Amino acid sequence: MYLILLPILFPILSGAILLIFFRTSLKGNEKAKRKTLVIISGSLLVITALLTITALLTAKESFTLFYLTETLPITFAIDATGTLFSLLAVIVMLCAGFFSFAYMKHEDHESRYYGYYLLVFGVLNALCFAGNLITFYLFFELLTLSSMPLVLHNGSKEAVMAGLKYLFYSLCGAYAALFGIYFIYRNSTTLTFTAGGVLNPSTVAEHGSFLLLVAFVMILGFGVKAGMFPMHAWLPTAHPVAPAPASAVLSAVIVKAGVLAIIRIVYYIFGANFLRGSWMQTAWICLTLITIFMGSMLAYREPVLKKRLAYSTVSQLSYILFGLAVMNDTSLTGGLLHVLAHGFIKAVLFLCAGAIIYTTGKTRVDELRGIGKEMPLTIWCYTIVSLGLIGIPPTGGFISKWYLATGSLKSGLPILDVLGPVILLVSALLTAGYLLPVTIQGFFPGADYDYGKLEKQEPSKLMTVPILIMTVLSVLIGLFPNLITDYLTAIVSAVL
Amino acid sequence: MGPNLLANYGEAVSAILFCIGFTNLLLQTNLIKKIIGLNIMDSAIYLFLAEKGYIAGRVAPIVVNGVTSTEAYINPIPSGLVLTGIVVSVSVTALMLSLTIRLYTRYHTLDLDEISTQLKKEGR
Amino acid sequence: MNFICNFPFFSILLSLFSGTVCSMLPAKAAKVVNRVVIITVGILSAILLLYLLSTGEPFVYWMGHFPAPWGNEIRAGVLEAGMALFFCIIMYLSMAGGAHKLYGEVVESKHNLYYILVNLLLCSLLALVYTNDMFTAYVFVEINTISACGLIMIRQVGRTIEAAVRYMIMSLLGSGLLLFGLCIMYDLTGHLLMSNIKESVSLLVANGEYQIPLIVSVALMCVGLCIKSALFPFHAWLPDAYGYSTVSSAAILSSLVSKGYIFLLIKIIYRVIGFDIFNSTRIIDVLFVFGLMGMIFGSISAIRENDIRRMIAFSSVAQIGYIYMGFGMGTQAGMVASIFHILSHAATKSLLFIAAIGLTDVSNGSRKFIDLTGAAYRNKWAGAAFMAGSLSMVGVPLFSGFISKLLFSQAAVQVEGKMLASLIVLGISTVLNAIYFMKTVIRIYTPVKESSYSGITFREMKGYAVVLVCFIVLNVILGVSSQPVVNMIEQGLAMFA
Amino acid sequence: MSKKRPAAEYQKTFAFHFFRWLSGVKDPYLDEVEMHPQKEFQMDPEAVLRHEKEHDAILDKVYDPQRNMEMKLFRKLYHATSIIFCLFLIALLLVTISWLPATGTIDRPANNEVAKRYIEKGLEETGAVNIVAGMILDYRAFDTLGESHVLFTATITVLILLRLNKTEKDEAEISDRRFEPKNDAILQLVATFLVPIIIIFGIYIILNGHLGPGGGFSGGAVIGAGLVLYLNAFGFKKTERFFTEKTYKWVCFFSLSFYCLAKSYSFYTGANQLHSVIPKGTPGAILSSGLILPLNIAVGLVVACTIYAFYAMFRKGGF
Amino acid sequence: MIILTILIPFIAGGLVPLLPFRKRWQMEVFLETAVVANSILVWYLLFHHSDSTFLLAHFTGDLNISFRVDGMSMVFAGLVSALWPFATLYAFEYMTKEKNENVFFLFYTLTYGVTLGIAFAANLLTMYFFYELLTLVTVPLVMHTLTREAVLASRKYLYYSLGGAAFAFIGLIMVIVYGSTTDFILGGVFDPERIAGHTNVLLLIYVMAFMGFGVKAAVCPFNSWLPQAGVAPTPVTALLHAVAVVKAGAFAIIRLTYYSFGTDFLKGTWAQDVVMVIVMFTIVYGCSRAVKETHIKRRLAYSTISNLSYILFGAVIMTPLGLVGALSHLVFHAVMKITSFFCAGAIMHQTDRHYVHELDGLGYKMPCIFGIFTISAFALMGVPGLAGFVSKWNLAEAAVESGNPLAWGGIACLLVSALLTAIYMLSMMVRAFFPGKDFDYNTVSDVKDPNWKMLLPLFVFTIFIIGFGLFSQPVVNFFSDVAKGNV
Repeated sequence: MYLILLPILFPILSGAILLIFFRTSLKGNEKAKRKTLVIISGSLLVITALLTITALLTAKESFTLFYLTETLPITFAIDATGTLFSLLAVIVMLCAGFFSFAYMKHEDHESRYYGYYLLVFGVLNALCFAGNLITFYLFFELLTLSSMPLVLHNGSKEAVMAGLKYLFYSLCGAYAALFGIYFIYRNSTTLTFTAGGVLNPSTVAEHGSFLLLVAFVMILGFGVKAGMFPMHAWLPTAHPVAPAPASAVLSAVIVKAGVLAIIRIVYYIFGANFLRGSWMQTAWICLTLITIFMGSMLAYREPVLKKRLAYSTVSQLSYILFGLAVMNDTSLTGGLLHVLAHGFIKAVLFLCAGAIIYTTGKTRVDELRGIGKEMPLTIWCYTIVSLGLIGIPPTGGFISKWYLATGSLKSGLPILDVLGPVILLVSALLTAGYLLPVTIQGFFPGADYDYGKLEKQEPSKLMTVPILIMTVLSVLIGLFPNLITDYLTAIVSAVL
Repeated sequence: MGPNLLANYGEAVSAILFCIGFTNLLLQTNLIKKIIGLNIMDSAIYLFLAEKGYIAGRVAPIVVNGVTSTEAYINPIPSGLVLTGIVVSVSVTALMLSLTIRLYTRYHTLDLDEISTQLKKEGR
Repeated sequence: MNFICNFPFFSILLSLFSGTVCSMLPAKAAKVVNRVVIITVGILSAILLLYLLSTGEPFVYWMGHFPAPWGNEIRAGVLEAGMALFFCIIMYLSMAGGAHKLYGEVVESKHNLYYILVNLLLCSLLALVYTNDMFTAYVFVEINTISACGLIMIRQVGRTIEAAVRYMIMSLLGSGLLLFGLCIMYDLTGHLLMSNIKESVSLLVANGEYQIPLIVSVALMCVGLCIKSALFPFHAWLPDAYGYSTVSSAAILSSLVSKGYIFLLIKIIYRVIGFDIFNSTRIIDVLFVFGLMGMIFGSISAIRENDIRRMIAFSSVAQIGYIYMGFGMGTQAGMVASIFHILSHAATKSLLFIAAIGLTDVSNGSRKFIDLTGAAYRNKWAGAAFMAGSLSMVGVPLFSGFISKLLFSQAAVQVEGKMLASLIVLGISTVLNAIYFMKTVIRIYTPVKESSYSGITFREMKGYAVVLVCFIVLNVILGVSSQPVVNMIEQGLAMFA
Repeated sequence: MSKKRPAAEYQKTFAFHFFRWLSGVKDPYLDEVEMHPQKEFQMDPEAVLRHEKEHDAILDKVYDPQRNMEMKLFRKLYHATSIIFCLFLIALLLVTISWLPATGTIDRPANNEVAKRYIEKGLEETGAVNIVAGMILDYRAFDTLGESHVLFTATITVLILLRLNKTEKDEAEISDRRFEPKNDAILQLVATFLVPIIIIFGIYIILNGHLGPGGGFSGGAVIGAGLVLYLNAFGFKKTERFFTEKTYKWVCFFSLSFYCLAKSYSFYTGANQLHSVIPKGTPGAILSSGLILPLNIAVGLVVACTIYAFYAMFRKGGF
Repeated sequence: MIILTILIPFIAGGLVPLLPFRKRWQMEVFLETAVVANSILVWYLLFHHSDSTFLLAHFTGDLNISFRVDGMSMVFAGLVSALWPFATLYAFEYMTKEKNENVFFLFYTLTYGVTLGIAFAANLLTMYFFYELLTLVTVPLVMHTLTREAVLASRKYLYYSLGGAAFAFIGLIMVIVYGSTTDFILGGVFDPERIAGHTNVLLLIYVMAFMGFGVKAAVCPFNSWLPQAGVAPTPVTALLHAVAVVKAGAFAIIRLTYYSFGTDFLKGTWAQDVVMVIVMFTIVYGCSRAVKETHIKRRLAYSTISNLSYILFGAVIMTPLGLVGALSHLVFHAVMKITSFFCAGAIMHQTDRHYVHELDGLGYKMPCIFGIFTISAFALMGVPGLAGFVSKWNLAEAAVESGNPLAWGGIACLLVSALLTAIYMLSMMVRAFFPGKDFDYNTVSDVKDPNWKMLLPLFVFTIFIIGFGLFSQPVVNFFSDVAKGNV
């Protein structure tokens, strides 16, 4: 019963304690201090992960914590969708967490970072477990607030500005969503997530067209978090300045919160049947397609690696949203699959970029000639997941894109059913164009490259192991997709 | 226009005189001219009253030979009003003149506007 | 006939005679006589008021051996007696409050002349209040005008004399128009006594005779009195006259002289023309419009003023606008409001003038706002009194200004066509009032760091402080227990008819 | 083919800003959030003083009609409207007059019972042959009482305005001697003849006020004129022998007091329906018509003195 | 009893300059005792009130000064009396740096009485009377520092308030003339027969009166006095310009709308649309100005402007639910805003810093203050679980429920405003906690949290904020009872 609370409260409380007390209570020399901190945070992280998995396995019924007002309960429940996202979160958070123990050596205020990291973990769990819209909204806002310090962690002017930008964009989205919640509250039977929607049929008849607008506003709002055009601009600002593991978490998990939010409202509140075929769906698909293309283009032009990856995230997330927007079983399966695939892949990419920055301090792509010779393991991982993201079989990316494309074709939407796959294809080419240069230059620096300067400087185990683990996972998705697609089909068939 | 304009030619003249006086009092900047305007205005009213009291073919209301019949005399009331009015007019004229003297000895001009300009310059 | 019925006559004659007597007396004695006369007249009026309230019937009093259409008459009702009493109170307080300034501003040898003028002014006011004869009214209007002119220029600086000239010019224009209107009225009715004229007028109206001359005559009289009471476009003389004359004069002029004319106008409206006939003419609309304009423009001029006395003077323009707005509504309620405002404004405005002089005295005699900074700390009583007066002007509850505003608004609501205009202008005018009065209040309550001015203690100005307190009390009485006063006004107006 | 634009120009275009926003480089709104501090509001007290002084100076200029066009315009407008107003007034009055009852006719409202009674009973009730005198001094005596006090008030104001102090008086006397005629032989000779005649005539008018045309005011004015002539001929030195401010005061005081008291008595008895002890006398006789004769005398004295006083005041601010 | 609650502050305040206090603490104890006693009395009264009206004085005719306790009074009086003792405690500490304390506390305490007078007023005239009085007793407080700026500010405050009252007065007159009574009766007092044919005029007058009372509630375009009045000492700004005075304006509008003109008369008319548009504009306008403002207190003042219009927005929805929203925001915003103002005041008191850009790095030096400040910021933004969310939720629900498309637009305004709130509040927090990479902590080394007199009120208020956020149901239930007229 209370088990479901543990993965939420434990990291939040421990994070808060870390934040409040760790600054002053630690005495002793710097190194010992840091060691203690890392050990404590690491153990807390692992405990949290364990608690989460326990909760996922055992807790089945919903649990209402208390009532905000008589009609607004704070409820937690675990369902299949939540489990999916939660698993992704746990894995990425763990890996990135361990990566950061190494990475954060060259940053200040480590305890603050870990404190907020744990907070984010807890909030993410809560978000996945949220049983109704109000709970979801509460933790959605908290997620923004608690993850902002991760973005602006290094404290430079740009970082602070980027943090604020992230904050305000997200809040803007959250408030747009809140706008919708107000209306949904009136026009639905309950706010509890229920597969197939909770709209009150009588009011739907009355305010149907307005509710479509409301849905659109909500999707736009939650879409901010998911980097959907036109409110994507925070992503390329926030990612380059955040510490690499934070970027990884941000890009792999936190933005997925936006995806989760959209899944929740589209499939669990409004219901796909209500939205399918409306102008709203068309507009949404258009937006996603624009985002896909634009993100790829921008990434292609971008010289700074982390920023390039950020644009890539913009583009890739809209793959997922595209899948959601098409609203048939195939595309939805593809979208959900891409959640996992992109999560792992993008985490790896960012961690690799972090490793590169950590060891060489190079940030621009054109500086990375010969990097493959210096840190081959990292770049190999990079290359493998890049291929996945491009969608070359048999990687996870390929399968999800396949599902997306076929889903689109089968949807029967005019024009868009063909346009979608075309843009996906173009985007895939562009993806290749912006990801592979690193590999190519890294391994084949050209004839005039001075091999004499080259020295092998593979990063520490603490960095490479998380990268490796996730690379393997992403490959596994591609190799054994059926395991996952079966699971996803269960979800899809429930909601459609 | 009513029927009695020609019959009331005396009143008409007095009205025109009244307005002439009125305008002079209002517009002339020279104080003496203003006072003249004032007197014209007052006199116009006396003329008006005198005309009003007049009844054709009758004499002033001073009892002659003990005849106390209404048919003999004109209306005495306007005459009485005129008498009172004259005194008032004299008083006011005297007051205005003395004010003028006072202002003249101080500012050496009779122009009221000029006086106020001077005042405002020295005043603030 | 009850002996008390002689009281109006006694009051008029007493003040008239005291004027003559004062010409033979030295200044000190004249002052005593003046005070005694005002108090006596006040007491007489009070007794008369009580008597009238108890009988509830107005009475006429022959001036001579002959009754109504032939001889002069005066008439006393509740409103008349109340006005007389009120005028006496205000006049006494104004004289007492400004007495100490007289020594500085007027040559010693002319003091007795000053008291003569005050006595004559009182006499003329009483006569205006009590008279039942139009021509008598005209004569006493002239006395009023001349003595007011004398009060203005008793302090002989260039400004006051110029102001006196301007005042005289406007007044004479007004008198001329009044007299002309009177003559036409006489020609139409053949009467000079108010009640007789009224009968004839109603007859004429009923018969439809002489419509145009009648209206023109009424209009001429109204315009004449409006000019004399400084209604908005005719107010050019007012700021200098009120602003630079000696303070008692300013207080009396602003609160009594113009009010005397206005009261006469009320009498003309009620007792000569008849309220309903007056209201059926377009004249009330004109009065209404000019009243509203006066409210706005008077206040705007006051805001732009940099001199406290002139500011208060401009405020009078606005307040007279209020009164005419009440007339312009053409209802009984509007009239009651106007009369109440006559009282409230008289009580407030003289308070303000007298308080202002206390403030300027402790600021080296400067009247500019910049020098008045912190004056309220140097002369606490004057500061408090000025604040009370300002609050009343702005219309804060507890003070009389609030009640008159209330009455005006209530009256306005009942007049369909003029409601919005009057309400909105009332609102705006209150805002403007607030701006310039509160600006001053804040200014005088802002302390200055190093003060080169000397303060004044209570000991040095006992009499002055008492006067101020009396004024404030009067104001608050009017503000708190206004119902009896309003009842009295209504009763008085009923007696007019 | 599009031409390549210089960078500076390009940076001003909308497309540039839009692209910057699109690629997340700079947000047009949010990046303005972190602002530079505003300057704190401070008003220099000296500046305030200066400002107010300047304001005053400007006001001075504003009041100068030569320099202020607005004022000039206002003046012109004022004159124009005044003339229009005057013409309007003329028209109005003419229209009014055209509607008034015709002059000289009998059947007018003004010729009503009031006038009738004055004429028919005036002689009997007041004892005055001159009905107008009877009317103003008995029927409507209150007006007349007021009227004489108008004159009194005017004198007081003239006194206030023009009466001089001791020192000023001396100066005025010197300048008076310099500018005014004196010891003019012709004038003195004529005056010697005329002044007594004028004064006697004046006295006659006063005394006959209730019997024929005339009365206190006109007689007094005539006497005053005689006195003025005398003064002009012989100068202040001579007149001061019999007429000083004190004389004036006492004369005025006694006359007006008498007037007041007498009329008070009359009013009081009238109003209270008491019997008045004053005898009416035989109509037509010099000693008749009750109080009218004494009142005429009192008024005559006052007016004579006042006329003289006005002249003296105007001339040199004293007697 | 009612009159006693109004009189005690008057007497206590009046005694402050008169009694010969030797030491400062004596005065503090005296005043605090009086205020606390009065608050207890008020609360006692709230729980044991009778429905009878207490008549104090007759003005003219049937116009009188009388007092009564009804639901609205309970809300407002309860709020004021709960906050005042704490605010006084805070003021003791804050005012140690200022001069003329006696005068300050005199008027400070007088204001308490006057505010209660507004709360307990039984009819429109009484409320108007105390409303005017409130202006007058608070002007000396604004003017307290006597700088030129303060004088100008108080002048402006005075003009605006009195001018507004003048227009509100017109509304009063309308109620006197067209209403059956001036007493407050839920649902309005207009006599349907008398108002027949005057509807449009009455609506116009309503708009005017709304704007008139709205001056105190800082409705655009009459809001500029409020930021300027921020020159007053912080207890004044906090208590008066975030709670008592401005809330009195909002309170007066609610009284006018629900208890005098009546919602039946107003709902669905153009007047409602007009005022709603004005209010919506103010919501957004206030926030935008706050974002642009760099002076902390002025920024908070602009925030107040916006938040007051939330209340008014609830009020002009003109449904019981709207009233619930308005009331809840009335109470919750009071708590939130007083907290943030007190934090700002504490910062200014401890560090003498007045501008946002000076806050760098103070966060860790004054953890209590900034912690509380952050919580209040979150509450103002409407983070669920804190007080602000509940009131916004109620407001939005009322708007949705009303079915008025304009009100739906109002929700959008609320949310835009929430976003802007986040911007202006959080940019301060970010500055304080994350001062930047090369920030020199030595510049703030001597900064520390203030003493208990300042912190105690803040902690209490924080508990209120969280408490209201989590367990708002009883309070909201009470509000709905009030809105339905069950109290």
